Amino acid sequence: MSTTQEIEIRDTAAKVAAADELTDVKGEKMVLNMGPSHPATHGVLRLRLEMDGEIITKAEPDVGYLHRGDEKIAENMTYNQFLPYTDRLDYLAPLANNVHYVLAVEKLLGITDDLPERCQYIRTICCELARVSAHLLGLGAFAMDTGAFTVFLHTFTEREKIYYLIEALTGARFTTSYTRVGGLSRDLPEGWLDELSKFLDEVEINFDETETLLTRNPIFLERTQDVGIITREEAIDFGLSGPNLRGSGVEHDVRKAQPYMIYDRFDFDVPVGTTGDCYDRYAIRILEMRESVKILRQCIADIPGGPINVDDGKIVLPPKEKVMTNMEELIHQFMLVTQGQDAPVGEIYFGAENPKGELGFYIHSLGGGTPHRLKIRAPSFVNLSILSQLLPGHMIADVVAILGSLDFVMGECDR
Amino acid sequence: MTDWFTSLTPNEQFAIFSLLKIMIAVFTVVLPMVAYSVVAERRISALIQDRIGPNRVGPFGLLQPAADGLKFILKEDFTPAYARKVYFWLAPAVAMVPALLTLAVIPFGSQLGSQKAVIADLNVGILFTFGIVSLSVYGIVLAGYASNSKYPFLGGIRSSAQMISYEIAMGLSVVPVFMLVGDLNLSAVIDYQKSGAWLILKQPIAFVIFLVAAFAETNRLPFDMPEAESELVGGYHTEYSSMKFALFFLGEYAAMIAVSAMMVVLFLGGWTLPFAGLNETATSLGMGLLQVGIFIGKLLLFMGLFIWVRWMLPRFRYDQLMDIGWKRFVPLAIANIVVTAIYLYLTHGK
Amino acid sequence: MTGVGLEHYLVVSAVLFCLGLLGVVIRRNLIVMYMSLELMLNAATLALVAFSHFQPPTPNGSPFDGQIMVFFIITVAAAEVAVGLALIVALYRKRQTIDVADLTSMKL
Amino acid sequence: MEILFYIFSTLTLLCGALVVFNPFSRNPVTSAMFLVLTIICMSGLFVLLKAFFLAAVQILVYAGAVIVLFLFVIMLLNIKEEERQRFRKFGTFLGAAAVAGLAWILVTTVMNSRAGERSVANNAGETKPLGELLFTNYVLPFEIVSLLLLVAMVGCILLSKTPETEEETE
Amino acid sequence: MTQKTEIGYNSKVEGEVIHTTVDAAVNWFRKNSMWPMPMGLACCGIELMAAGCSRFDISRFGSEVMRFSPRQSDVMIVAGTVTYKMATAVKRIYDQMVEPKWVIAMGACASSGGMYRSYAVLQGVDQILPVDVYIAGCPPRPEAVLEGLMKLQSKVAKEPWAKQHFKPTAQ
Repeated sequence: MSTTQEIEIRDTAAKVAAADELTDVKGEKMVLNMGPSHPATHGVLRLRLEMDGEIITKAEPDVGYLHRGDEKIAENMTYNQFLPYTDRLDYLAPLANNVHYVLAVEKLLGITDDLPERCQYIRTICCELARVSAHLLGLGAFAMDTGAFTVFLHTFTEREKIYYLIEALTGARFTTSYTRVGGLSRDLPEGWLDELSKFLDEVEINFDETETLLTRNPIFLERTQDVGIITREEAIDFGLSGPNLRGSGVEHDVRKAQPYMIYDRFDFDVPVGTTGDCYDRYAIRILEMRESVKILRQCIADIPGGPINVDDGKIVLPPKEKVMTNMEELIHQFMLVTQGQDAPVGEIYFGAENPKGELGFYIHSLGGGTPHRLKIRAPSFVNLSILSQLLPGHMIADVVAILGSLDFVMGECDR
Repeated sequence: MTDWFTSLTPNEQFAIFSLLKIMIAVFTVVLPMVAYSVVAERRISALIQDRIGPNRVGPFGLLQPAADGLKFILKEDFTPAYARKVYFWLAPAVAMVPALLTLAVIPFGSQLGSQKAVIADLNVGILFTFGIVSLSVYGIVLAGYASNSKYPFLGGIRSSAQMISYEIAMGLSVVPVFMLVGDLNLSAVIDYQKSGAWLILKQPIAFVIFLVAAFAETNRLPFDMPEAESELVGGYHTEYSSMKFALFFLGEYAAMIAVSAMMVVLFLGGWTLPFAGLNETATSLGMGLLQVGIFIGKLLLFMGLFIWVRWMLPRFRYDQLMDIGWKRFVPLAIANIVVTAIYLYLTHGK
Repeated sequence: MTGVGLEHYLVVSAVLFCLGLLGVVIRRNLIVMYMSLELMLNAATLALVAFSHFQPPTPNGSPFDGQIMVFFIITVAAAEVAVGLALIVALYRKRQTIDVADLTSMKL
Repeated sequence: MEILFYIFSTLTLLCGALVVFNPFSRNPVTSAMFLVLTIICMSGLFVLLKAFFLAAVQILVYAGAVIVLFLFVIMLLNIKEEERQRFRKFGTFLGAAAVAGLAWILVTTVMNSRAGERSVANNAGETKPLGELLFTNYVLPFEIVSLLLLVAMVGCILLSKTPETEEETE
Repeated sequence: MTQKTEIGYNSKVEGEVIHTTVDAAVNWFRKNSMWPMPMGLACCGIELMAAGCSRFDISRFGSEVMRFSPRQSDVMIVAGTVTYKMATAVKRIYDQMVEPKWVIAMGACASSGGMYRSYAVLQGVDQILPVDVYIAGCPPRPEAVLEGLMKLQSKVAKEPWAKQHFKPTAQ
């Protein structure tokens, strides 16, 4: 006679729930796992919240769900080869990442001052356009988190126009890989600047409309004002940067503090908040976009003609016709493609104002075409570090608002 | 058959008639309306957001609800292993039924043939409605409890507090209406408004409070705490799938229809349209149907408002919602009652 | 079958009352005991409504006296439930249990 | 109408019994749900007794608020089901016997009192006179009850406040 | 040489006809009501959003109802790089979805690991999930997402549902 044994097979989720129960705090507290797939976490952030009712008593962010090993990959690539990976860092503003990465490499190569004027202007346009595009999405997602879904689609419509411009400029909607060490992959297409200025007129209307939907909306104000206050000291202590830092009243913008490229030539303000709450961070983004539009207008007015690449065959690929005819250019082409730019031994850090904050590249070179170590200082990662300090005491609905207002991108956070 | 029927007491005949009317009304009018309000929601939201909306399924996307509904029926009916099964199955039904029952006392027209155009003409109609509406909280609370999962649990807790709170504001807001009318029967309320003195003009504060409370009772934005998508994923129905989820989904729209109908009756004069001369009890069938049409037209107005607001506003936070309910609307409603009482005392008092 | 009269309602009320009492006596979960208490209150309201309905007209009483009593009972019951549940919650916070067998000491 | 009485009263008693002892579940939520059903059936009985207003109030207050409060507390405390083993056999038996005795006394008293013979069914069911009575003859109790509600409310708030400084004061 | 012709009632053929009709109906409902579960993991997530937004408007296909609860969605769109750390979560969410369910692997990373040949990245989500449609691109354009959805629709339209559920007993 055989005996049958019943084996209980439970749902994996139930098992995990049972495991979670063990870590549950005794009594009235409850542990809530937010993410990694949750509508408010903008990708794959995971928050482990300990709650007393709806109030959070402890928050532990858990990052790394999108850790792709970018920094390690960089060690095996020439400087130009790594460029596409920078697209996918802050994937809301690929153009700005491109520019800042090549600026870092150029600093390593020591050719920062050789860059032609036109190149600098186009790069500035790229950065500011990327800032507008990133802030538009940031605002939309923030609004969506507080429940105003339509604002998101509204801002995304403007983003589509930027995509159109970017596509005309770079050939890709999204992952641009536009810049090259020592220059750009191509010049502006014809008539592009006119379209840009047309877009600038339209986008300002959109800002106004977005503001009518949100800025004085009493519900939005209730949700964001005096919520998630980061004091000036906290912001500095945690090393925040970008709009999140300026929302707390610290007037620090890398574009002003350590002007790079040609930012010292433009007339623009750095908006600064007063209380450091979610609303201030929102308002700063809106104002910053308006400032970006201002810079873009100045760029369009001042942009000179001329070459877009450094005149150095060891840095930039020579034109094709010369490669086919000249020996020297052929060798340069060969060396650049196989070996990459020959960087000097040394280490540099270059930080620049990305839409999310200070994006820094630390490159340690032992010479040769590849970096020995490339470290990315991702603003989102640093900005998120404040969460465990900021969230306790807030309600679960505030978590959503705070996450939205911090406007992080897991791509660069986890790298 | 007829012998058996005539042998029954009038009360029993009334009960059987009512049940029959409820079934007819639910299956031929309410359910299609519910289904198409979902389409309306999707199309109107698309309009607001500069999109097109569902247009591939059938002409103008009109078959979209059929596709969605039948897909849900054919989907696997899944119950999580750790759910409390009986309540898990019970909750969707409990969520759907109260909204449909509410419609039983709503007079949607004056006279259709020889029948009064109301399913059950109770003389405490409004109290019945509130009683039934107050039961609708069970669907959500049970769903939150039965899912045995944290997000639904939070949704359940939120909704039980929210709905009880706003019921009070809602109940208090209609008291002045009945003080003016002097009767709890909903048909009497309409009779009172026949002359064109719609109560929205006489009691605007009551109307506003009722409207806001209606948003809260139906869990629509800006008060959709229990299911707040960006916070609680799906709230109380996170763990629900297939037809059970569809029942919650449709229950929300049925509840919207129910409160819209109540608002039409209480504040917009029901089926009357005084400035077009349509304020007398219908004598012919065509007239009766026209009045039903007017009623539905007014109802759709409110449905449109519900949908429009949902896509325009952000959502409140849980504690703000309770603050508004208890600290603003309840005192305001009480003040409104007092003012109305003083007014009545001065004008009609002895 | 004779017509349904007062005593029918009273019997139902009495049985319901005893059911509630039974619950208070045999259950040990404070909340369920509380619900049983509600049953007892409801039994009383049923009896009162029945009395009110079957009351013969008298010169110094109105047919609504019973109903008014019930009205007050419902109000008091609501107040009682609110306070009682608040007490239970406070108790649970202190002791982590609501089993009457575990709640044996007078001091919290 | 008689059949309705029997249906409602049977259901009331059945659901009431299931509140108290449910052979299938010791879950307090089950008790609460059967209490809702009991209340609804009882309001059916109220309708038969022509107390329409009370029937509606019964559902509104009990089913709509009081029992939701019960559920709220049950969910908040996350009460596990009672353990069956700890059911005191002897105590239960004794209690049941005592209650059965009481029931016997009550029912026989009701039956012997012949209350039904002297009673006349009146059909007063209107809400208006009820309200008038409430605000004329019974205005003092009415006010006292409202005061009671206020006191209860204050008490609840006081009780459910988190005792932050209690540790020090004790 | 004789040709076999079957005359008269052929239960097999009849059954097929009924099955095909039922299949057609069932598949029509299903393909027209694809509610996505957006697994927006990385860059592709943004283009997935773009597909839902005004310019591309996935709602025309009735698929704008993005349900974040896996229990209520029909098609999981894995948009972005699936790392090993995330893979367990993706798999678990897929397991939580109810039948019938489909998977679209959106973009190079989800399809094959893409440009991330590194220690942290799962080389294609098809290692853990049965993928129905792969969308090429890094990230794919929203049009490509729509095309992927249409591809999936035409795939669903051919699924033999009735045959699986009502097997003819008499042959």
